[in-house]
Amino acid sequence: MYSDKVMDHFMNPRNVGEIENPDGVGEVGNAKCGDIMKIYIKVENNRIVDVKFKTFGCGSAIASSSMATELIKGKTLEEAWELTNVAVAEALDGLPPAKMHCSVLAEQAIHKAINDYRIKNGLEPWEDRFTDDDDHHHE
Amino acid sequence: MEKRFVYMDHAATTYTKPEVLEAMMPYFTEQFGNASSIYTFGRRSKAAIEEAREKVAKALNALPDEIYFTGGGSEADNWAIKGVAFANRDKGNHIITTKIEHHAVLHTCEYLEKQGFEVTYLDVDEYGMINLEDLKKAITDKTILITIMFANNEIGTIQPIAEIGKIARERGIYFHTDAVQAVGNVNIDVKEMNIDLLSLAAHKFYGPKGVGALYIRKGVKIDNLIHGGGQERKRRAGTENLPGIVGLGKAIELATSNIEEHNRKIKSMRDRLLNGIMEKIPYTKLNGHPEKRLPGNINVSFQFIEGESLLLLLDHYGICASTGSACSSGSLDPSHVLMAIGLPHEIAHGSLRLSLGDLNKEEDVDYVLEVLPQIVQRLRDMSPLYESFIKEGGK
Amino acid sequence: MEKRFVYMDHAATTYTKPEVLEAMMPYFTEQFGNASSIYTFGRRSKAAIEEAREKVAKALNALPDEIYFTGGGSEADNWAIKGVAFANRDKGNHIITTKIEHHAVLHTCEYLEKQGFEVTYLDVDEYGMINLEDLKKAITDKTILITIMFANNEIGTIQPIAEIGKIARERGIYFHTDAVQAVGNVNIDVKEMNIDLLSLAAHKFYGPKGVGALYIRKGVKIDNLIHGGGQERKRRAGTENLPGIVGLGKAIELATSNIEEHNRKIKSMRDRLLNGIMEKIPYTKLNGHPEKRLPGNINVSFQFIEGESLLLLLDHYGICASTGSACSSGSLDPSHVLMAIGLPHEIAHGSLRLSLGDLNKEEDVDYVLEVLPQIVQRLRDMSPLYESFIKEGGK
Ligand SMILES: Cc1ncc(COP(=O)(O)O)c(C=O)c1O
Ligand SMILES: Cc1ncc(COP(=O)(O)O)c(C=O)c1O
Ligand code: FES
Ligand code: FES
Repeated sequence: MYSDKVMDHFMNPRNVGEIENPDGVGEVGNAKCGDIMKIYIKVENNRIVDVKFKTFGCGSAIASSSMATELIKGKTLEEAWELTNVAVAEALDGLPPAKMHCSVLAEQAIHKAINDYRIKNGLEPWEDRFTDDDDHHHE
Repeated sequence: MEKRFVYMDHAATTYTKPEVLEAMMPYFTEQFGNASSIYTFGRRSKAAIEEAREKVAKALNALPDEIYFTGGGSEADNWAIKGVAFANRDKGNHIITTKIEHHAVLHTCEYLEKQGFEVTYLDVDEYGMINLEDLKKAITDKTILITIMFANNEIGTIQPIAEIGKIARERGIYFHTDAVQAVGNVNIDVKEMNIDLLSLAAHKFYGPKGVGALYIRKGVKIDNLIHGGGQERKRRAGTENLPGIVGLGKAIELATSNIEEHNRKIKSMRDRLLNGIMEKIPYTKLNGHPEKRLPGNINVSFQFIEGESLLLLLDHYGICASTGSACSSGSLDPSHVLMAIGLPHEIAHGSLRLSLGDLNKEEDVDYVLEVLPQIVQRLRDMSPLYESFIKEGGK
Repeated sequence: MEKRFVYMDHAATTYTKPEVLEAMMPYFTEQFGNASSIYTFGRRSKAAIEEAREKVAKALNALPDEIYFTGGGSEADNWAIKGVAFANRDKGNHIITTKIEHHAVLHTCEYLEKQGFEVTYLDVDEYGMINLEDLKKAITDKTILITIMFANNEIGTIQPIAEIGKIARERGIYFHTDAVQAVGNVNIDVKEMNIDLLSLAAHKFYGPKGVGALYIRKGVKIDNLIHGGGQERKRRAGTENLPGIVGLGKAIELATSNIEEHNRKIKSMRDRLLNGIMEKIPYTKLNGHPEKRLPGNINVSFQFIEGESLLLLLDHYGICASTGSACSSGSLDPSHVLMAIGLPHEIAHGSLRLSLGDLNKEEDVDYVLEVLPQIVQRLRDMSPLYESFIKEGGK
């Protein structure tokens, strides 16, 4: 069902936890549909110097959070914004079709955290490619 | 702590017991003759099938002539419901069932709705029990069939079958019960309970997969589901699954010969496990009826976590279990059973079913009691819901 | 002459080959996990099923995703025909089949007639062959399905399947073939032959009873027959018959890996037996096509005698065989197949089917050639028909 990479990131998730006084926080999903992802970022000189997550969800959701946080760590905000859910899934050696939406959460949570940072710093939020009702459709 | 293999998913399927497999073995390569053939070699196969039929009849207090072998529990459910519906259409088009049936019943009913039948799906209470008054009220003069499961596969709740049977019989309405989870766990007497049709599947009571049976009371009007040859007294076509049927017979004999003793053993392990879980893991809820439940069934919801990830971690520790979480089903919603007993989505998501059976030992209980609390805590530590809950001072 | 056990009823059912049974064994008591479960132990079962699916696909030149496991050949036939009929009712209500189909097809078609469908039952010639021009003429703009068997179970006649497939495809009509007797005896290529649906049953090619498969070409519109759980990609509900499916996979691999060699061997025994019978027993007629027939099939009619008594005497000598006599079927009429090829009742009554297969040795042929003529003579000596025939000077 899951690739070895997914299982590795599920069993040994990277960057689990919270950041005290984060520069940005993004939370997406809702408990009703079974998946919630929360991402905290620390930003210095437009660069993500630290990132942590908490996730309520399936193996794929947890692995996606872990992989996504790994992929944006050390990146500029612009680079992090470009990370797509497909790239997260690919980095995990693929996800089952019915589980692709879990990776969407990761992309959205990052976007939300970045926009949270931008708003806090008086900047225009960037436009997310997903609308709100997209955020938890299961296949 | 040494890693074990702990199978606690007996409600999904059981292993075929060695005694059962042994009984089946001669019928593959040696005594393989077609039971419909008239030569001695075929008649011996026939005799083996009839012996199995008698065993099934005895287990249910039915007549051998009222037992029909099928390709499994789902086929038996489909046959019972569609067969009665189509054969009695002239009498009415209304069927009563519950919201917590297995999909083999629910999806069959939904299919019949498309064919012009009307179906009432009875609500259940928080324990998964139907209300007999609701049932009576649902009956109309168009009602031709009541189909209510004996015991639920997810939460283990056992329905008041004899009372339902009485209501149905008094009103001249056919009563079918899906007893796939009940056989071997509950005493069943189709006569006393006024059951007209009953489905069962061998692989839930230590028999082989791919074989089941439908009990059809003498006189019940029912159409065939599988048309063709004259097997099963012209009611279910297809060359008989000889080893499977022999295995079913042997398995039901073993499973029903000693229900009390078996249940005592399973129940005592189950209760120790359940009590341990409730004690060691806070924010946990038992789903299903506290007493009227299958002896091996545990269904609990752990707040703040999701079931699929829980199963994956349990699997890592060698524990086989099941969940009603949506994330595991591939559909948008969690189990319809957990919804029907009124669980909020997020609680249903954190559900875990452990179903104990003959493969379990006391050591398995110890092991799960050691592993499970750690795993739940580990997932809670990752959960944003738990985080906010704690921040808000534990509610 | 020493008494032997001679099994010449392979068309009724075959034994499960030891290699096949061996492949199945781990899946009863050891690797018994539910294939739909997400834990490793379940996923291993799933993998075994998918491996079997690939083997079936390979044997037919289909895609694995086009193979659906069922509870046998009859279920596959019922599903194919009812499923296509109901799903395509908006396009038309006409079905074309033949008069010599197995009852699993015929009785399903008759059932559909009661549901408002119209069925054309094509005639066959004296060899049991359909006429392609008849088929073309029978097609109307309401025709949604052509269902014609690959090879006949009684007389062994093999139909021009590729030609039928071409006609159906050109007209956009679904083509189902009941290949229950053909698999392992004939090369099958569903793509090349333009077959849209194909039924098979493991117990006809040395696999276990109670398991079969339906090939459904990608894109074919078909309703479910057994509703319920999401197994078989949501098309056939029911906990998968894991050992059965593994056995089917192994059996089809063995049966199709060496069809030419296998057929040569079976056919040479069959031909020696048939020639011996024709030589030794006068007033005997071969039924079915002289060349286009299954390699192991012999169907002959002995004038002046009746088939059931013939079978009983053969049984006395340890020989398992079959007949199309009415006396054997428990119905008033002899086999519909023998009627369709134009046999008079009294000739049909004296029919004998010997179907050879992997259990047979050359010694079996010798034995039958020794026993059969005596038995036939014995019955003829008892027959008033034979008496008058002889009195009238042998015609
Ligand atoms: C041509 C044909 N079709 C269908 C069937 C039905 O298969 P089963 O008896 O396995 O259901 C048989 C065998 O009995 C057969 O010979
Ligand atoms: C209550 C109930 N009914 C029906 C079924 C269907 O049985 P099977 O999967 O053997 O077809 C099951 C098990 O899957 C069940 O638990
Ligand atoms: S979080 Fe529900 S499927 Fe991934
Ligand atoms: S002669 Fe007895 S059944 Fe035909």
